[in-house]
Amino acid sequence: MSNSAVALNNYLIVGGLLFTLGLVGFLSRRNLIVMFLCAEMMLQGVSVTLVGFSGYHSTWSGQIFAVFSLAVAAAEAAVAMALIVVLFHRGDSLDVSLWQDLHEPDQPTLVDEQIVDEPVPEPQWPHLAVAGPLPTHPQPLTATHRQLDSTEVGRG
Amino acid sequence: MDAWQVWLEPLIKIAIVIGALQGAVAYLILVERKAAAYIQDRLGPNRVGPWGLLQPIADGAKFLLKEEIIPAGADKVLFLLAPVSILATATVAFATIPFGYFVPWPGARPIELTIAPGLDIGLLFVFAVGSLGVYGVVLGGWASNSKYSLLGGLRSSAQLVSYEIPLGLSVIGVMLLSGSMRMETIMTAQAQSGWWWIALQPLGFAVFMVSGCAESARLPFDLPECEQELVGGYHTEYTAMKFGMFALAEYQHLITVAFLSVILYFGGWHVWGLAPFTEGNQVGLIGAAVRVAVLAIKVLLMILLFMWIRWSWPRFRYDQLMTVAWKVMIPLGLLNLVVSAVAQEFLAPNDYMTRCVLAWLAVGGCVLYAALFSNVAAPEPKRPQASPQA
Amino acid sequence: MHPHEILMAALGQCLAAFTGEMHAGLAPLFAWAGGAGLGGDPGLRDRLLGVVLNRDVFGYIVRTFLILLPAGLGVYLMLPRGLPSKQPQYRRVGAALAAFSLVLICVWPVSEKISGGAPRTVLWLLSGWGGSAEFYLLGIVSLASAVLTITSRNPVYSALWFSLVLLANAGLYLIQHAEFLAAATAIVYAGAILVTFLFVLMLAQPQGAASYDRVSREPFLACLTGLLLAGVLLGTIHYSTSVEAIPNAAKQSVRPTAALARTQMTTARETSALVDYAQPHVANLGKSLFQEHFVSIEIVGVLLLAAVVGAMLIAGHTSESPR
Amino acid sequence: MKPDDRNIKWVVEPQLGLAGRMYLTPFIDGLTTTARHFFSTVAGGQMTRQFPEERPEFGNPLIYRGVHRLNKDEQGRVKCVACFLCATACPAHCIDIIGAEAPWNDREKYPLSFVIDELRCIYCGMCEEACPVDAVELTTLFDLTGASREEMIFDKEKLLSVYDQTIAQEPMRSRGGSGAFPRMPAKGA
Repeated sequence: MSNSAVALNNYLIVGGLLFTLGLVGFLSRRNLIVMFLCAEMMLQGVSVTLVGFSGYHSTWSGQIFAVFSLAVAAAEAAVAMALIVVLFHRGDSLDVSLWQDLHEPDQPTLVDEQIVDEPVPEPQWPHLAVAGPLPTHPQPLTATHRQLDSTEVGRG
Repeated sequence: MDAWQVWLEPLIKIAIVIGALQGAVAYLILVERKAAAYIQDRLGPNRVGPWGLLQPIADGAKFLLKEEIIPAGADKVLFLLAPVSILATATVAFATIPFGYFVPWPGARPIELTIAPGLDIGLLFVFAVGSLGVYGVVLGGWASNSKYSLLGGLRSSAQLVSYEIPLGLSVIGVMLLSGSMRMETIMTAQAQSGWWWIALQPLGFAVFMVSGCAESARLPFDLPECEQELVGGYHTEYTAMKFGMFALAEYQHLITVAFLSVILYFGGWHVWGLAPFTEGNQVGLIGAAVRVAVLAIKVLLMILLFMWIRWSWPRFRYDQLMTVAWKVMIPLGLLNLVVSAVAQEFLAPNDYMTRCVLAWLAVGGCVLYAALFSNVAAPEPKRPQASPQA
Repeated sequence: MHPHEILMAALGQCLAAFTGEMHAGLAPLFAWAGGAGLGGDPGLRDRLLGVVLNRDVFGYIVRTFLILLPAGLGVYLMLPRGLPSKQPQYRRVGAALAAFSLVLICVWPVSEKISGGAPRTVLWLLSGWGGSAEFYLLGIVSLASAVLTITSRNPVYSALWFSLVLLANAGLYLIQHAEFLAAATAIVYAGAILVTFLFVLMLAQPQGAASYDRVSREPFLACLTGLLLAGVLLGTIHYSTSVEAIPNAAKQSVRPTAALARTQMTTARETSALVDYAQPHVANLGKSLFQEHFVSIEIVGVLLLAAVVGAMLIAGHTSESPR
Repeated sequence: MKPDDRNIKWVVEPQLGLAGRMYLTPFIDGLTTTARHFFSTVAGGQMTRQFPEERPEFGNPLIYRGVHRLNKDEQGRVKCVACFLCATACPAHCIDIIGAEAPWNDREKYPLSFVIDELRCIYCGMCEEACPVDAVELTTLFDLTGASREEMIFDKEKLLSVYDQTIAQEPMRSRGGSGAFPRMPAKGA
């Protein structure tokens, strides 16, 4: 096995694994944008393979193919983005299973599993800074207007 | 090559470039503050050291010593990653900025004053790295868990992505003229022809300057962080050195744009009359020093121009910003590209005079067209129904 | 046959292949164990052993399956499955399994017959570590961030990990002297497409993870599909690029080096297009692009125009659409 | 708002010329303006006031609202009669008064403690307006600094010392001059 063949082998392996991972993600994830990213990852796997072949054959063809696939990916991204924006506006959600009534009539419907709600942590509201400590009174008094104020204004 | 040449030499270059860059940024901030002060009839920083010369050190110490705050609800990882990423991309862009190479003594191996010499896509590399700088802005805006930051990040990502297109279009003319994307080759081409490309690419230069201003978010285009609307934009929530990193990156972007405009349009290290020192590929120590000095002076002048612009002009409104990008700058860039390509195809390679005339004719045509048909800047003034004084 | 039995059989085959390659002495034992799952059919067992020991394409695929099995399991464990709260131990175990699989891919030794005596691995640039360190680094970064892309619960993190995939791939392109492609990937993909998607993501989901990001559709079946695909792909790649597996007649068609390719195997037209790394790269790429693929360029231009117009048409109606 | 109101001055937007519509003349105008200022400043022309060295001049110190002071009467006693009008008028609730039986004959009460939180104060001058005896006044001291919040809470002694500091430059703004509160008939008298 020669150097270039091994290099090709390596690129094919990485490309194939990227393609596979993209496939797994596309099949399993439900977020439209993540699904799109996974599709792009499959394209990346193909690009890696093409570049590997380009280096192996010492020609430009592989790279040029990859450039074209890049351009196609850009076009795809533009259309996919537009579609995702429209779908988001219609459903107020990026969940792809909202649109499963587009499937063929004999296909089973995906029933959502019971998702356990994650406990949402209490929001931490900022504390207002204290404007200044109360002055020390020369003698204790029963009730001054300041004490009344402090209940009203929430000072201290 | 020896091991030290492989590893040590780039490390030394990297250290020199980063050190020089940080120092330059620190003192450019002082220069900008002084310039702004003079423009506004003030004196500027003058308390720390003579003429305020130690002010950058004091500022740096302040950046380091201030309290680090991570806002509640912020995504900590991304919040910390954002300034690092923006500073890293801003710094990496300098890897291909060339300072020429020289022979330290006769017979020695020439030393290239570039971190990554011989990258064939030099210019494209700068753009690629620059386009990654958007991540810092977007992440900083999103991770801060603040509306102002989010709005700033969104604005800025739209702005940076939009202005990348005219920026890329504007330099294609230069690439065509020089026949390369390597910055060394571009400078050599200008030195050999005796023309600076500003004369042949006035339209491209105009588009480049505007887009460069927008890419580095300088004042006519500093929508991402405009204080009046967004407090501080994407770095509203950042404090201490994290904010300092954003500031550093901003200035490094400015320096990058200045370097690029000098290299692409103002002949790089070429000056008429200094040719004996800088001629040829391999120069001695003096030649290298002259080259670096000329380049540095030109870049400094360019940065001063940017500062002058910053304190002279008001900010664009957001729709004006987008209008300028998509309806003005991209068509102008395309026109420049077409004119350059046609000239390159049909003219003799050394017929620079005709190219120059063509290019300026194109500018004149644009001015004429804009003067006759432009209504971008002149909306119908809104008046109340009843006439004021009848 | 019951799916359970198929699984047992497959596991047995994997074990058999695993051991058959490395420890031929133990192979019958495991093959028998595998065969036992099928009811102790000696004929089947022999056929399995034959498959394993003959190292035909099926044997390669089976061995590849074995290498990839932890990865598949790991990805399954790492995928969001609607577990009650953050359960990092699943993700950690999954990540460990996937990493183990990655390590296996990197260091799993090829038998000496195939490699020609030198200690070599499945994924190994034969020039040695000096030339391959960058590849290893970038490839591992690429694959690991790909796994994290598809398993992150927060889509923003998914997008960021995908940007890392892109950058690592750009590095891989650089190793193969595809400089323009590397820069174009960084500019177009990472700089524009991904940022735009981050933009939409941040507008649509400013809170980060939503409920549908915490569950997957059929993660097990998806991982099984991926495992099958990857196993077949990698096994075939491995088989077809190993010299031993290629018959003598076909061996001639393998072009060992670029130099040999230049002298022997190329037509005149290909020779003109061969890559000479001493020449300016981008200029030649452009020449090739605009001379030999000119029509394709035009078509891509039209495609991009159509995409832009279509995108504007589609997205332009959002304000009027009923919500 | 009526469009034909005499007091409204309608500004007609200047019509931009050809170059103006292309932002050219505004940009060049801006650049020349800033350049002119730059060079005139470098040449030592008009400059902003160099604050710590040069103090600002107040056009009318009587209407400037800076740090408070507590005025004294001719006998050097605090003028305040602890009527709480200023504390009531204060929109920022920054005045804290503790009144006590006056040891003097000309009034019933005097402030045992009179505290103004200068950080909380918004310097609106309502206390000055409200004071019936012109005891509390706002001076022209504007550069108030301190190292702690406690330092910025002015008590009676501090407010009186502000009076001592500023009385030379700023005479009392009181209309009558003596400023004595008209004596109430004594209890039981």
